[in-house]
Amino acid sequence: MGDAEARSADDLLPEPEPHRVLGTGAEPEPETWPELYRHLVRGRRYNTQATVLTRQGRLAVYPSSTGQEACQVAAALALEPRDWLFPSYRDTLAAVVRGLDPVAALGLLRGDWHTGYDPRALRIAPLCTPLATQLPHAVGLAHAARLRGDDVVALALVGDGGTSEGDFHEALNFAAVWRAPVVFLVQNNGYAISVPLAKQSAAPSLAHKAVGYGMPGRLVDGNDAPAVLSVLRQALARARAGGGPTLVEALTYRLEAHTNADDAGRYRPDAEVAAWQDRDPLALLGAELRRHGLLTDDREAALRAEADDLAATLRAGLGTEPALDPADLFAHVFATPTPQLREQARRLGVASA
Amino acid sequence: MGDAEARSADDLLPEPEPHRVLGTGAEPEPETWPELYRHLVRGRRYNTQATVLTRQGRLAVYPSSTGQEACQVAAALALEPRDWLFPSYRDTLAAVVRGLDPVAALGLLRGDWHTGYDPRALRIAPLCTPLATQLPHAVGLAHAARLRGDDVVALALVGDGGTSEGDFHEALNFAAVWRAPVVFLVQNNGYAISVPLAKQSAAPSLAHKAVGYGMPGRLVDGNDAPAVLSVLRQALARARAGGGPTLVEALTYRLEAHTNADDAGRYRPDAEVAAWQDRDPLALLGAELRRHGLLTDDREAALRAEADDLAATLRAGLGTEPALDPADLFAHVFATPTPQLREQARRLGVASA
Amino acid sequence: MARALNRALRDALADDPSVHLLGEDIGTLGGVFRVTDGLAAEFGDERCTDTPLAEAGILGTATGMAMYGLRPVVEMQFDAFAYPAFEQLVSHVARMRNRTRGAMPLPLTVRIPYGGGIGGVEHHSDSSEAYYMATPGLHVMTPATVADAYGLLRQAIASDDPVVFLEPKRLYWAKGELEPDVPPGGQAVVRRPGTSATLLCYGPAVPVCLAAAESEAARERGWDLAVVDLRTLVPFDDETVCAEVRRTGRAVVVHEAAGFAGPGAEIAARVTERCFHHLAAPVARVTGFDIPYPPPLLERHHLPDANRVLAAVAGLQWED
Amino acid sequence: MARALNRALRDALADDPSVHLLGEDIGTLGGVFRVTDGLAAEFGDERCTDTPLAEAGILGTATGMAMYGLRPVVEMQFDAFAYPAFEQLVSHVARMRNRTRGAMPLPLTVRIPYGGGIGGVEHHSDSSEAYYMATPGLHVMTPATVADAYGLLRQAIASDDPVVFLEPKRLYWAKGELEPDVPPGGQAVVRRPGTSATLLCYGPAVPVCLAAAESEAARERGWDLAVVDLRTLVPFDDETVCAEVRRTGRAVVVHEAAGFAGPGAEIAARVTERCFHHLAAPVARVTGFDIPYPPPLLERHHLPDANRVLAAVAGLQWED
Ligand SMILES: Cc1ncc(C[n+]2csc(CCOP(=O)(O)OP(=O)(O)O)c2C)c(N)n1
Ligand SMILES: Cc1ncc(C[n+]2csc(CCOP(=O)(O)OP(=O)(O)O)c2C)c(N)n1
Ligand SMILES: [Mg+2]
Ligand SMILES: [Mg+2]
Repeated sequence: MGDAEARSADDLLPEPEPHRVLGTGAEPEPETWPELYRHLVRGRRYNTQATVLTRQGRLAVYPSSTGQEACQVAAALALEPRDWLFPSYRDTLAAVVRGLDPVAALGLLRGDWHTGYDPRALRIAPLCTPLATQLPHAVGLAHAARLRGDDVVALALVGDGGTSEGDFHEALNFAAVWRAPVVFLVQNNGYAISVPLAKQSAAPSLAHKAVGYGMPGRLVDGNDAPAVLSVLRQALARARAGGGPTLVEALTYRLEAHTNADDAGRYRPDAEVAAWQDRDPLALLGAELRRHGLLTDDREAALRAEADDLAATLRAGLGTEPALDPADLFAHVFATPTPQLREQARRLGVASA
Repeated sequence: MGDAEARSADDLLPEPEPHRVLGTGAEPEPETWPELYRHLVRGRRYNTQATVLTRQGRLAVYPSSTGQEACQVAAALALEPRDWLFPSYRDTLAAVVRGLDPVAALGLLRGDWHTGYDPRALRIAPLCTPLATQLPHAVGLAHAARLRGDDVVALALVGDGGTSEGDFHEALNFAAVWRAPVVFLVQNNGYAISVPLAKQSAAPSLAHKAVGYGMPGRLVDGNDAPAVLSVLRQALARARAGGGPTLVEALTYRLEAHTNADDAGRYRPDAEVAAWQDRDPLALLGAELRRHGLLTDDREAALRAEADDLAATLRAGLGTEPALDPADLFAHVFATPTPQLREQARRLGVASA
Repeated sequence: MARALNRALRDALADDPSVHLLGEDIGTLGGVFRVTDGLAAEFGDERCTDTPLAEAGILGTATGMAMYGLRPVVEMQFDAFAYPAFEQLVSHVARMRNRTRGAMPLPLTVRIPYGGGIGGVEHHSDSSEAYYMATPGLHVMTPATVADAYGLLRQAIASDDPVVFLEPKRLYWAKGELEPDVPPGGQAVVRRPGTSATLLCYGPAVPVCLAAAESEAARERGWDLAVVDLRTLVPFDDETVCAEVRRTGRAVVVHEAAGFAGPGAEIAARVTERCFHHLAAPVARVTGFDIPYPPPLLERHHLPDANRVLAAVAGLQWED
Repeated sequence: MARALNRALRDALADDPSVHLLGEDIGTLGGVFRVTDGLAAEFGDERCTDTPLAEAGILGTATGMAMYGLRPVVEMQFDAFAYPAFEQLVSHVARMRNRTRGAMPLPLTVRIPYGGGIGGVEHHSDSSEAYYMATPGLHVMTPATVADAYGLLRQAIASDDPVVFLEPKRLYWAKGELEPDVPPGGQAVVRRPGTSATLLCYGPAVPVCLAAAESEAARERGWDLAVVDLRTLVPFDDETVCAEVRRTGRAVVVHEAAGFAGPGAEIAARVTERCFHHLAAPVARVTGFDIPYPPPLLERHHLPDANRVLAAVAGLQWED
């Protein structure tokens, strides 16, 4: 716009049908598909275990990504170690797949700290609760990296509901104007808590929003892990090469309730859930792997065992009360505690922050 | 989306070239074009006079719409009396063309009240300073009217810079989801104060943003008054008929500085201004009217005289100090003044609010 | 209390066709706290509307609806999720009447579940009342009893001015009697008379103060503590509050919000201005600390409890 | 003062390559108050960037830049136009360090021209400091002199914590000397010693208080008024302030912001808590009224002036 490079809408519009790999006759990739599957199995187990732990009061709450594991896993695996992941509150799993300690990843939801892990260690921004607010952070970080000359791309996750927030708009616009190396992945699971997509947007697809920012929109089957991985890798490569941001919409479904505190039966029919259960990302990839001889019963059993180990780690890590110190209230509010905070800590009878 | 009616992007994308009427050989409309021209002439005079009054200290500030009169006039004339206009801080003229007293319209900019006129009298929302914040108001009002069963459409004005705000996004999304009878007119004058469009958006056009909400986008030559009027009338008719909102982008130019306090020479070349002066909306329509014998020298002189009368009214109305009463500080903060406000008024030594 | 609020909304919808509810998940789901349970079913989607997920959009469109003459009641899902709507609230909702010389009043209620004590994770437990108190043009109400939940919410919806209606989350499950009539907003109520010192509180701190006043420890010390429930932070009931403080000569303000520049600052300052020579000791403040609201496992150390209230009472220079 | 701020930004950009300026119209135009004049030309668009027009986007992307290790300095064009960024400020900027156990500090400065007295139309004259003071995790600074404009802004940018840096609009044209060293933030400064009563103020109210203290009227009454410039609202310098108030036994807080739940409430409350028995009269407040900031032609009646300050001093119960 006023810019010789301005692309026409045709180049920016998403594909009419979601991109798919599984079931299309595409050649399997032995380097990636089994690894994807491994993480899907572990991821499902992680989700299930975490939900069980909420029932035991070990977690304050758990927003499960059961059913969305293909997006979670692909998002984590698509990135290079030097890249950055910006997860939302539902994306604990993506952080774990990226390498975050499975127990440390649950600080927020356990309730002993507001995340607490070091974002710089693995380049995972804090799990973000206020919807869409993490998107401008991703843009700013990616922009900063580019200003510094670093080969770093940011991938930011957001839900379908989150696309309605002003921050979504502002982030995408900044990204496009700055040509920041950032990719936005909308996990469209059809609901924002109880609110269905039809009450959230009247657009042909959420990926169509890309056009209004001058970036390409991509639509992908979010339960097809190889498809999500490949679309994200393309978008990340594009960003890395200086091509600017991409908006990717992945169509998926949250098989569990919004969180353990939610009653999904109030707002969606069982039949709908059942239909999506038939498109379980684990089953889809598992079947294809088996068809190509890349998954055997033994391998499956080994993966389940590995996943059980992960679950046991979770149980063990969360089985004991976390070490709590009221002095922590006053820690890290500022670089140096103010006289007022020191006084308050004293009043509470705890060591000064 | 999930909606049988969801339209494809093709139906929503704006025309590739801005819609034009003047110079296309279109038949003149004797009912409307001369009236448009009359208001253009009056409007230009209004703008010029108001700017002069800032120099004399009679107005605190005046953001002139000189050069954008075609949009201002068409916006006002496209509406039925029962409809609502939502102007931004630059759209005093549109309010005046709609019938607001030319002096009362300047309350905000004169500085004796924060607008002060009764919005319900002529269905003109208060001139809105925080950018894009008036857009959700227009959506809500249009939605309310529809809920009440009233045949009322709202037209909301915003600048190119304003489209970057989150409120723009949220308003358009609500409008589309609710199918509210509202039309958004972006007066794209190429700058947000000093910031050119290329730093504001990388989209093929601002009208392309419509697609992402599932509403049609229209692109129009904003200096071609009949074109703006016709595009707006179509969009308003569509909204009135239950077809939902439309986003209209009008390409225009602010010939003066941002306000009298601004120095436009700092950020745009004279040649650019001169090029747009050649596309002056008054000259464009005037020439076409003359070509068709719809404008004579006598008529032109009569119009100028009428415009001078308007200017004289302004000078007279703003020539005297406005009646000011410190007690007004406490007026209309609440329906009934709180005890605290009564006490404060007393302390200031003024009659209780 | 959630049920009383539900009832208030139901009755308001039934009594006045211009009342419309807007919010996230308030329709089919009935709200995450079930305050709007059943209302969409009874009054339809257009009276109780699930909006897109955008708080500025919700408050902004509600403002437009109020400009047309409706009486919107907006639900913000949690305190911290009202912040995206801050500009609409401060720059428009609070100013529309003033801006238009009274021609366009803005009868709009913003319901905000606020405060902690329910084990909420980050951003789910803020006490944001200081922001609203500091914004001229807004009424700020917050009930502490079931009766007030019903009564004040009805008053808020009936008000021709915008009201920020703060619902103490941890009292949602509190029980009590509905009463048809409660004192009007702007009036504080003495929940417990007392002669030794006056506890000034509102919302979630009221039960805490009552517990302190009724405690064994208070009795042992011989303290007969008055408890004043402010009910409405704007406008503030100077009369009742000052009368009570003058009576006892000692006062403690209690709230969950951070102390620094919190609501208690204003309360302490204005009470002192008005009752200076009746005070045996400076007005004390028992508040949340000046920190981001802590994670759920630590919140009990942050929240004022009866012990901290009593410690503050003990500090009121009784030796003089 | 605008020039001192410009100089501070220039020197910060020159000294530290991680400093980046972001805002609306701060590049080519040099800002609507010309505070960034010439900086884009000298340091390039990438160090002094004209952003799209979206305040949450500006502060949100700046937050991301700070997360990567840069030191962004954001300009909000006017006080009221910082409100769209409120959620980013409160929910992220103020909490990032805390959230990450100190692993991710957020060295970010938000410059906000604030206050009235310049004939600004609606939304151009808000005094919004109460909002920022009530948000734990933010430092809040506001200079009243040219030297502090330079010195405090340099300190703000060098701080490893986020700073809301409030620039008094009507002092932009004030003249004074640059000084290389000013006292650190968090420290109040006695601008005028005095023995009769202490005026506590900051930003635009400092010249007002000095004028009151130096006035004929004060001299006639025999008042020797101390003037304390707070300079930093968070953290608050209890020590200096209380020492001064104890010395005189009488205090008046002066600011432009609305009084109710305004900054003066906290100041009066904490001074009273700490100096109660030294006070001959309650701490008085001279503030803007509890109204939306008035239109320019009425603002002079709203803004505290020397007369109102002196009237408050007169009310400090001298008869006792
Ligand atoms: C700004 C903000 N508003 C409201 C909420 C409360 N909330 C938490 S999750 C949620 C729904 C999110 O839906 P979506 O974006 O589709 O993500 P999903 O939960 O489906 O992963 C809501 C409304 C919030 N976290 N942040
Ligand atoms: C929320 C908000 N941010 C910033 C401003 C300050 N401001 C006033 S006008 C303006 C530029 C507006 O540009 P545009 O939307 O293109 O409208 P135009 O002035 O060109 O008519 C800015 C930044 C404002 N009024 N509101
Ligand atoms: Mg969703
Ligand atoms: Mg413009």
